[in-house]
Amino acid sequence: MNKIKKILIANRGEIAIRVMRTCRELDIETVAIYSEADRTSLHVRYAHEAYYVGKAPSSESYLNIEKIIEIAKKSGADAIHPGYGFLSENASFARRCAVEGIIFIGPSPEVIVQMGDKIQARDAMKKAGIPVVPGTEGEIKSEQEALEIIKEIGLPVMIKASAGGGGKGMRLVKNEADVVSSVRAARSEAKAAFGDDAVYIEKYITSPHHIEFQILADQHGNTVHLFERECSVQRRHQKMIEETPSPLMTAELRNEMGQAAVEAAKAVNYVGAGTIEFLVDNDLNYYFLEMNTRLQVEHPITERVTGIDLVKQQIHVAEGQPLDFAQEDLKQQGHAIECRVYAEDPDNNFMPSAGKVYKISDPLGFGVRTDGYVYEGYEIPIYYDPMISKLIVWGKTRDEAIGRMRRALYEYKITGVKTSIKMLERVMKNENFIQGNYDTHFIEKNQEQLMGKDQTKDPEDMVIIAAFIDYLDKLSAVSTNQKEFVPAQSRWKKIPYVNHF
Amino acid sequence: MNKIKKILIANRGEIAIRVMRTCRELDIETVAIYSEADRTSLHVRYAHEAYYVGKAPSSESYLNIEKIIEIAKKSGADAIHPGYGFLSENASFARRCAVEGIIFIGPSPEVIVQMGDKIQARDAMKKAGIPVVPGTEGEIKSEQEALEIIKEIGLPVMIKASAGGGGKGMRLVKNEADVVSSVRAARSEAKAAFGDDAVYIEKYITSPHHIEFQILADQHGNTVHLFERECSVQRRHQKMIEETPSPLMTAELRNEMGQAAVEAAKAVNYVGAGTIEFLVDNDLNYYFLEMNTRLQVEHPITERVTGIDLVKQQIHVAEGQPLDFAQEDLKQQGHAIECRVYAEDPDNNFMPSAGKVYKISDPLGFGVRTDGYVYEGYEIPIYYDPMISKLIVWGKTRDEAIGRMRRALYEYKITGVKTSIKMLERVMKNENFIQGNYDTHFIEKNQEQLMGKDQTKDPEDMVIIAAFIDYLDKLSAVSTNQKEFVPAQSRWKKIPYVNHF
Amino acid sequence: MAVQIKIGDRLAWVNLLKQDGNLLEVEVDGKKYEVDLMHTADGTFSILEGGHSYDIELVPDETPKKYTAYTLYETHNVEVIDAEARYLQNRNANGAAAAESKITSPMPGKVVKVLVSEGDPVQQGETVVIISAMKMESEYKAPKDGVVKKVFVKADDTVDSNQVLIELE
Amino acid sequence: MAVQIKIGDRLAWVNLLKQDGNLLEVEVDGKKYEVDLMHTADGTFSILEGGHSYDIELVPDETPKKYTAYTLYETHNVEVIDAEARYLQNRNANGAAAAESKITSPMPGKVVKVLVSEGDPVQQGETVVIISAMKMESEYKAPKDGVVKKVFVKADDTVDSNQVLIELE
Repeated sequence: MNKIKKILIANRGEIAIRVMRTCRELDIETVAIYSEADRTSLHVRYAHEAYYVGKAPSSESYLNIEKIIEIAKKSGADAIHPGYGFLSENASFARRCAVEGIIFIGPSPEVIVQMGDKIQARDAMKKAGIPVVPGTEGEIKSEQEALEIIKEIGLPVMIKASAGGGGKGMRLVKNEADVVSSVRAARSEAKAAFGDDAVYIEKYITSPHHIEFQILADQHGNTVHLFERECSVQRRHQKMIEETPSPLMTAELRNEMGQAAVEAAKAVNYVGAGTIEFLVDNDLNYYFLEMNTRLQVEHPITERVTGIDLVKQQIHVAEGQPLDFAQEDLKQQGHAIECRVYAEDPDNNFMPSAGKVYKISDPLGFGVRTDGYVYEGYEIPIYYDPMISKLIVWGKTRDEAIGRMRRALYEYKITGVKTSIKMLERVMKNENFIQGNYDTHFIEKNQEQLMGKDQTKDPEDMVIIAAFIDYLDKLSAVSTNQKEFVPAQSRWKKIPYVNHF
Repeated sequence: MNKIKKILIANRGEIAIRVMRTCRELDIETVAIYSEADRTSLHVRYAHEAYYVGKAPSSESYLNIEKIIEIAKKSGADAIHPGYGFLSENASFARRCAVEGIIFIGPSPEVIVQMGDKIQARDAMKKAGIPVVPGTEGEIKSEQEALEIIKEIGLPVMIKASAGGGGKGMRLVKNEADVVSSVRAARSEAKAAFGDDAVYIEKYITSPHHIEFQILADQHGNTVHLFERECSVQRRHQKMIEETPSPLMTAELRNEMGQAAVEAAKAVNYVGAGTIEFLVDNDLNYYFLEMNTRLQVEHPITERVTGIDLVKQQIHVAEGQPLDFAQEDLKQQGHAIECRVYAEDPDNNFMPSAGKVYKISDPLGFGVRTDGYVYEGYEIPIYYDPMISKLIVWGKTRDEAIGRMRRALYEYKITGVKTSIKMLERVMKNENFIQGNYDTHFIEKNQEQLMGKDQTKDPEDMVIIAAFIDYLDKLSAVSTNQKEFVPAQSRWKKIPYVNHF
Repeated sequence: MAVQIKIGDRLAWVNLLKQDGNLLEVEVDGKKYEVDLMHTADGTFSILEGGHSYDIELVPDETPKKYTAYTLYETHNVEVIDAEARYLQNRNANGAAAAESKITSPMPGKVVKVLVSEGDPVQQGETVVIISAMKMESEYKAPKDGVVKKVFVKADDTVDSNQVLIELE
Repeated sequence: MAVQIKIGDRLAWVNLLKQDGNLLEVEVDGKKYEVDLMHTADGTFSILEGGHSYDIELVPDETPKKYTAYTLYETHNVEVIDAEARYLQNRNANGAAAAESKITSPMPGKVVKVLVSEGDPVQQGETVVIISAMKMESEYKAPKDGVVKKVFVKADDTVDSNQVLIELE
């Protein structure tokens, strides 16, 4: 067993800080890397050490394997935590770490390769007896093959990139006439995004629920699951809101799917924290979708209901420690919901909104957690993910959690950039969401309420008065003849005494 | 049953906001009151409505019963939440509310009177079979009586004000020669502080632990306890750090004391949230100390380990709802610690430090909660309590909680005023505290480590460089002849590109 | 002093009727409000009106007199349209306005630069004086061809609204 | 340009040797540092030195050139002593005795009671004024025997830090 003393975090943003927090709690020194755009990012200021890694585009910085390894060696880091995204599912990087004698906090390069390729992953799961979505056995060789397969499994189908992720290289086909053109389009998109045009075909599940299971495995053969996360509220195939427990789940199905997730992990000798994603239909049939061989963005809701710090477990597993709990020690306590806050304009097709953050008020109090990284005056770089933070709440019941999320969203104020906060608030007031009655088409199906003008009577006249006073205030700063108005003298208008009606 | 729709919060600071948060979660409208010093306090900005209540001194504002009742009626509030301090244990106020048909969120005036008088409370507890500290049966009539009692129970003894609280009107007597003068001093202090010079005498417990039990009782005769809080880390008889579970506690003692607490509450027909404070000695003998008939400052640690929102329960009980859980449904999950952050100088005998808050960084992430009220630019008024906020962390184990508290204290930055943060950090590093080996004399006993200079190698030269650059920056702003140095142009020094070594 | 304020699609007249420290009487589109208004220099407003508590954040735009306002859950685009703004608007609409011989300042400000002297010939549309108000510099142009008869201001002078700056012959 | 900086009890010479944007070469008491320094106008500093990351907050005091600096867990009092400061120091040194006769408040508070009047004789250690701040009362005592020359405050007055309360003869 190898006590880790210093960890390089090969990432930026909220997840870099998330990892560093646990490191500080464990008295582990932290090494940050930063691109040219990130010199003043919070992860640089939070870390014990920080080194420049390259130009702003990630290909020249956060994806620069050579440079990152060089920094790790220079700083004497024992281990590298890759976070999510960037190099977190890059087998070459994991292999380089092994070669250099640096602990890669994640699974083996072999597992990353195997689970990173959707066709290989599907094969492995079928062999382990995990249900998969009906479809091609592997990459399709021709459009003709596609047509034949589709005759077998029936329409609608989904064409997917073998190397894919994040919704890229995906095409839904409802009519036979569209098969050929859709296969071509998916191929070219896949080629552009991943440098690999292999695609495969899957039956398309109507009213699908995206439900995933968190698993954790040590180096001694112990594997447990930490229950499900319901991730069906998505926009453009990107998750927006996650919750646990899933409103769809039954105790029997949880048990069955949890065991399937553990079997899936064991089938590939998985080590570390990972996630098995499933599609579940309205009849509670479930199908293996893919495995993420890293920490997920939405891991905090699992932490909250189980009480397990997943980053701490990742580090302990990487050190060779056995898990200090078994499946029967784990319980879901209460209900947790996560909302992702993006710098984007929900009223304008979720267009990213870069810019300078003017002011932030974080929501606080009982049952509220935020994992973020931006601060007042911070200029959100245009090069990376538009996610500003994650707002996680917990309640004894789902109703309490929803009420608490509404309260937290009320408190959360980020000005200067457009954010998804208002949109998230509308979801928390949506009747279907409140009933737990939703699938991955939630946003399209509830467009009217989610995108519509709010009916709240807003204090428009008070805004007018505020702007007017600010105007008079600035005016009197340039003109001493302005006798009508006495401007504010300090942060808060300082007058000898405060008047009251 | 009476659904409450609007609550007036007869308080200020963090507890006013704490109560309003739960109100927002329950869709209850909130009414703030504010003194002249509090026009820009956060509770005024957080509430739905806000009304001026009087001049800055609390006697003219937050203690002004007539004015508060008037505002409650004007705003149409159904109920008043008194928070802690101010009118929270004022029986006349509770009585006035009842007369005016406003729900007082707390116990009946009769119980407030009975438990507010330490001698009456002690009597009631003895009758209910709860152990009390040996001492006088009631108020002592003369110094001669004091001398006789002391002969009976033995020295050392504590002389206490009957109407007391917060350490006022208390005297420890170790030698017989000091009895007469100490009784006189306690009397005059009690008279000045509470307008009542009645005092009583109790045996003084060496190495005492201050352990309290949270109880909750509805209007239908259901009473439960929510386990203990260990509150022995105190300075000048004021709590500084609280935790639950108590490191001293055993499962048997918890069960026994919990039942005693429930019996104590039932003996006085208690309704609402309340706290039974006990002294526990090293041999695990426990004695009733007093009952607080209100929410405690340290209630969040109980909320965290039980998952119960105590303010929500207070409101539900006040509405006449029965508790929706029984004793056997309650469990302590993990470990919670609270640190109170005061605007004070721990290196200078905890002298209060008023002034303007320059910047705040709140600690965030897994297992961290802050309940505060100050914001950047806020001028802490000189009239009220110097508590800025409460930092509450949770961990699966006590060790994890201590590590997390250290991390959270590292993240917590409040500049512009002196705070107790550094001192709290030293407690989290104190070996006796880490071992759970402490009583109410902890601070005196560990003075050297807690008050001493830190041994951390601090980047003094870097501070010098920072001050130097700020100086050059300001100099170049007033002097255009300053050619040696190119000052910062924006929030972050904006130059065409960022340089890297 | 009344100005117009544009909020979303609405254009409202607003006027300050009375001030007693932080207590203001303001008229918005004819509706009178008594407000207790406190604010910080960087745009945090706490307004109490009829007991209701409003917390508003104003974020200044790059363009002066324009703001983004954040309320409870809403975001508003706000613009102050004062005499200067209307003057500039009209001028832009009509080209150089009527054959006025006097150039006046539509609002209070500070003279940055006077570009002409008495006796100078000027052409229509030529900038004759630059005034700064609220961090913004505005160029004031000759409304017609002519000769400068009198210059009433110099650099760094403070000017009131409707004050004559330059007279042409 | 070299100046002296006082931090706690230490007095250090500091000098800027070279600047290339945010990259500085600075000498502190003869020790050379290459630092990558970024800062905000309101005193947040991020310094990278030899790979180490330092986050420092400088809060300006009321008095110019004085700061309170907040590091990891420490608070430092920092003062820049340049030519001007040294001049003022020398001047004050000559009037040192006079300074001792003034009783000042070290922090903001409210006057509870003034126990002496002008012309009263006082003894060293005698309480002359009581100030209350945040529920705690502090007694301020005469630093030497003497006669009260002037009383600057009365009960219920609010006082600032370093405000002179009473002057002795």
